[in-house]
Amino acid sequence: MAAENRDRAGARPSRLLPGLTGLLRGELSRWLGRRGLVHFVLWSAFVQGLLVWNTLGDDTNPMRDWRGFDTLIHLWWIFLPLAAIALSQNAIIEERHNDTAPWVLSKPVSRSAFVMAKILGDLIGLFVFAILLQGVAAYVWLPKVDPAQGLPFVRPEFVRFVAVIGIETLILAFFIVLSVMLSTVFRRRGPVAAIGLVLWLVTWQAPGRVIKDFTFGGLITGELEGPGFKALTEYLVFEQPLDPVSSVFGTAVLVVALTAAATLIFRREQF
Amino acid sequence: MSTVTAHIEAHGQPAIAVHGLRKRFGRTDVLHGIDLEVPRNSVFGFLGPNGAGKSTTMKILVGLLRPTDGSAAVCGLDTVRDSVAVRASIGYLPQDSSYWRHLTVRGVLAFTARRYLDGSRSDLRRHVDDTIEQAGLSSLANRRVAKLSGGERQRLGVAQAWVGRPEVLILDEPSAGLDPEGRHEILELLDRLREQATIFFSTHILEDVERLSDTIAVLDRGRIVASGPIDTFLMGETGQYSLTLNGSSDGFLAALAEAPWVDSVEPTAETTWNITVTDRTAAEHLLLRSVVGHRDVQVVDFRPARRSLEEIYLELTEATAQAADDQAADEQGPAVVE
Amino acid sequence: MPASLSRVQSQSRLRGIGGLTLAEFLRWFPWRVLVFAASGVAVLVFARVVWAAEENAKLAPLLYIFFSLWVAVLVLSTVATTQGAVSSEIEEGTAAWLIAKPIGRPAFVLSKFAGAIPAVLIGMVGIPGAIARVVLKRAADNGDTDFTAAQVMDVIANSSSRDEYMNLPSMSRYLGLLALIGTLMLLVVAVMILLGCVVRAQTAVLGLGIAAPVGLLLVGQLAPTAVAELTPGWVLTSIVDIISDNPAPVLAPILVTVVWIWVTLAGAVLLFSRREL
Amino acid sequence: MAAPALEIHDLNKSFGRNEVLHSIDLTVPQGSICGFLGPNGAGKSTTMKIVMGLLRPSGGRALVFGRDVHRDGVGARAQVGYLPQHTRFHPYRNCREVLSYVAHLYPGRRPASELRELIDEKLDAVGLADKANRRAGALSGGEAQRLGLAQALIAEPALLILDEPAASLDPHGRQQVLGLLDGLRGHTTVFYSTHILEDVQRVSDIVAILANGRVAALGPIEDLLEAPTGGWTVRIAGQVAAAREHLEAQPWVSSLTTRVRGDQELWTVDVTDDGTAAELMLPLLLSDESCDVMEFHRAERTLEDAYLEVVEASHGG
Repeated sequence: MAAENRDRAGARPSRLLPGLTGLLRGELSRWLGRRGLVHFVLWSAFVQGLLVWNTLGDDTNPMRDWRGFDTLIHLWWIFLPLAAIALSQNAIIEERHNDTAPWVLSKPVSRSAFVMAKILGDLIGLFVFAILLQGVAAYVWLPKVDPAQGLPFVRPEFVRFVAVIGIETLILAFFIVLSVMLSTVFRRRGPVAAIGLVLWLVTWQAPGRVIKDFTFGGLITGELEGPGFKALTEYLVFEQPLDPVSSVFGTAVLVVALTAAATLIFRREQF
Repeated sequence: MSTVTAHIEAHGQPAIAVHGLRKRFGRTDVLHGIDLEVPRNSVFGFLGPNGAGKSTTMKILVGLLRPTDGSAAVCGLDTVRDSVAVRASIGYLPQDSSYWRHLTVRGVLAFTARRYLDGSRSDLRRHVDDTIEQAGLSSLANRRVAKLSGGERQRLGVAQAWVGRPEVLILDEPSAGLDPEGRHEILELLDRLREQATIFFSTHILEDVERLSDTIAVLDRGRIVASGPIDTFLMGETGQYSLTLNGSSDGFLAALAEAPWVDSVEPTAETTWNITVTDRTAAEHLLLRSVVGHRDVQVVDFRPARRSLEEIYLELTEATAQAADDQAADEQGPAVVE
Repeated sequence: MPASLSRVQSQSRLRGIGGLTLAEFLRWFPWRVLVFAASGVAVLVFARVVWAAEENAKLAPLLYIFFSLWVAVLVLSTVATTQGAVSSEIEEGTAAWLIAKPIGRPAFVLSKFAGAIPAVLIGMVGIPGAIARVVLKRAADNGDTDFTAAQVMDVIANSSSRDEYMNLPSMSRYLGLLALIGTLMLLVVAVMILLGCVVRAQTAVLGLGIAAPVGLLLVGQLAPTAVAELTPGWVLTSIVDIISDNPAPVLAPILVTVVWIWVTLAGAVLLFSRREL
Repeated sequence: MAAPALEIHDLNKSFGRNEVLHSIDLTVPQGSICGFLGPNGAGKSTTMKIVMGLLRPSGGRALVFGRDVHRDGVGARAQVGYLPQHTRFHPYRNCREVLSYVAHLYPGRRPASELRELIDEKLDAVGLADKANRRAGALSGGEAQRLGLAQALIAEPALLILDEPAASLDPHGRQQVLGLLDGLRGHTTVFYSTHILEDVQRVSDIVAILANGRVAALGPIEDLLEAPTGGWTVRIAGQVAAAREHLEAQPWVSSLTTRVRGDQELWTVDVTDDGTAAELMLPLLLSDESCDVMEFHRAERTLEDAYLEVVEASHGG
């Protein structure tokens, strides 16, 4: 056993983010249990349920103005950030409150790996249950039904659909990373959730060119009143070019910057 | 003389009376109907292995958990029906105590005191300051709870249990995690309180129990396996004493062996003898006096041959563990046949 | 125990509610209240920026943008702030500390609500509401850039709009609007307290907390009127109607919601008194 | 030859203006069991946390098998199993899952079957075999402590750093843990803190005493226990007040401390002249017919006495 000990002691941890695989494995195992089941049921109910209701609804349906894939984009925009905030605000704060953070960090794992595992765990879980499963299901069934009123839905180009899924994932990533970053700054859940939620609200009516052209604000906002997710809807449903493309890059840059900030701040924390 | 009966006669109801108390979490039985009586103004040590149900019992007494069956009463009041009144006469220290982190030590105590006591603002403030000083917290009075170390927090824990001047103190491991100095301080503090309150405390440090308690009970796997005044545990039924002498002692020992209250005198080492007596009261009064009467001998060491509480404790809990295993084996037997 | 002190005698299940309420109140004052008041003003500024960007001369859109956004911000940030009111006290063990004292369990739950009332009414709704009144009035008066004390008094005292097509609500209507918003916020606080007594996981407390007002909105809009008017969704409908310059009742929806608040709190009290700590 | 398991040089730590550690030096050779003692707040946990990379040192450095814990934290921690003072685990995992989770955080892969065996072995070693599937959130304090020990052992590290491994354990559990540590002697270095001095006396090779942020004593345990104390212990029952006054009045009695034990009193009598005390004290007490002496002997020196002396001396210095 002594010899074995020495062997294992000699095994160098990987250079990049040591411990990430183990930590991520732990995060993802939560999604395989009850949490995954709850999310599967809730997302199916909310997204598919509202899609069905909207599609088959008649004149009294207040959401009758929305079209099929337009609705999908709208529902994603409403629920993805909310879920991301509700879930990720807790990710680090929970470990801090339960005193499990210092315990995990006393293992041969880097602090950055700890933060990245939180981000990736929530991102992968929500991507699978909220975006991928729901998107694919809608992609398959929506074009096959006759709505109660209006024209039948046309199946969008596959590439465009994949691109939209990518962009939704990016927006999801933004809210996850934002919440994680805020939770490295604040000790309490209140401010973390509040700032994320207010930001989400405000982007509904994003003013100013900078916000419109260089953040996802440009992709999801439209007119002041009524649903108007112009850019993404026009791109997906009406096959217009994506405008502005800079919004996508801007959001990606924000995600990277917030991730960097989160890891840097967390690296300085003492337990 | 039974101090327990004397106390009950003198003070009416016992401080704590528990009858047939059961507690079940899901499918696990944690307490299998325990009976317990804590006389007033006694210091009662509550022992038992981890997971035996000590904390559960205490939490039921302070109304944090509901009993599944049976009843518990504090100062004659039922812990479920008269929960608020019961808690008004209890000061409780939980195992992992936590307080509002934004309060200072004085803040916690002032808030707690006002839950129990009425009086003018200045009287209450003076009372809180007294308690702070008694608990040795003077230098920490304005420190925030979040910044206290484990030992300081524990002292605050005892102080907040005592600040309402309750009749009964229920302390779940009051000396856990304390350094030897801190433990001494807490034990001394409790020792001073014994005149004014009934103290019911659990611990794993048997030395503390030996130092402090009058009465003990041992809980194991949800059953009381032993209870009674601590002396009967430590001395056993027959009195045995160990005596070490200096000088020529043969003549004296021969005389001693003849005394009517002496059963036997046996050497255990070169100058040490083990003396078994039949009448402890007589021995306590006469044994040493009979030595001092002899000019040639000098007592170097005299003490009752007590067993350590640890020995007794381990025996008790091991015996029940064995019984439980046997029982489990019995229960499995028929199941296999079926 | 010094002779000058006596034991508290009450054995009521509300014993201790005074001290607990004061402690709750001090959690809100002053910092949280200031942050809420400041965020109300920030929403106002934001709404004006959006309004200006749209080059819209009418006041109606400003009213609509500000109030819809403000109510949403208030609801969500209150949900975020109060998510731990009960649940984190249970999680951290401070609830066990309190309940081991001679404090009635109902007192613990109700103090959470009572302590929040002044903060909600003054800090969340009152102060930003008053400031908004001044700013909206200025927007309605179109063009004045500086304030005088006399002007502010005039705005507060004078209830009618001078500009016919801007439709700033009359003072009484405006106060009614604020009362509706205040009632809604108190309901949110009560619901969060209830959730804290039921749900263990923090994520679920927040998630359900967010879902509850969204559900209310849907009920208010989709359910048949007769049903909707039995729910707190009526308050939301009234708020929307007032800021859209439609006639709407004020008192009735508030009364209905107050009943719901009591039902919610009663549920919380009941659940918490059965909770093992 | 090999680097010491743990080496601490001139380590400082301040929190704001509060200096917790004043340049600590400490070396724990490979294969030894070192008990780390000191009052609450002396800086024991702080020292351990710095070694585990949870706190940044204000000055100086710490090395684990020659690896700097600050510069190569991950490399250093890969050699260490650590039990924090207040162990809490993710409440949603059961014992087995907690151990598997921790095992995967260490470098080096094990086949699944081998890992399962290892987990069973460790659960058994700490006495949790029958609670393997219980959720960590439902463990009692002592059980959590055992799981904490198992997770520190799971990667079979060359150095164990344990912050109060026996706190909140019952006497059985403490014996079990001490037996476990004893069994590691030789191939695993153990550095552990505790307040239960008896335990240290039973299993340590070396003792380090930290007081006021300084190492007040370091060395083999026997060295600490040498000097005798000068007092006597008397347990007395009956009407004792007069006897006490009488004794206190004697010129050879320097101090008398009293502790009440039920209807008896326990005195510690410090004397200036031991011979006179041995000769005169007992006859003097017994001359009073209204009280009985239940116990009479020299006060014994324990590690506790030695410890208290060292700590007090450091307060004075």
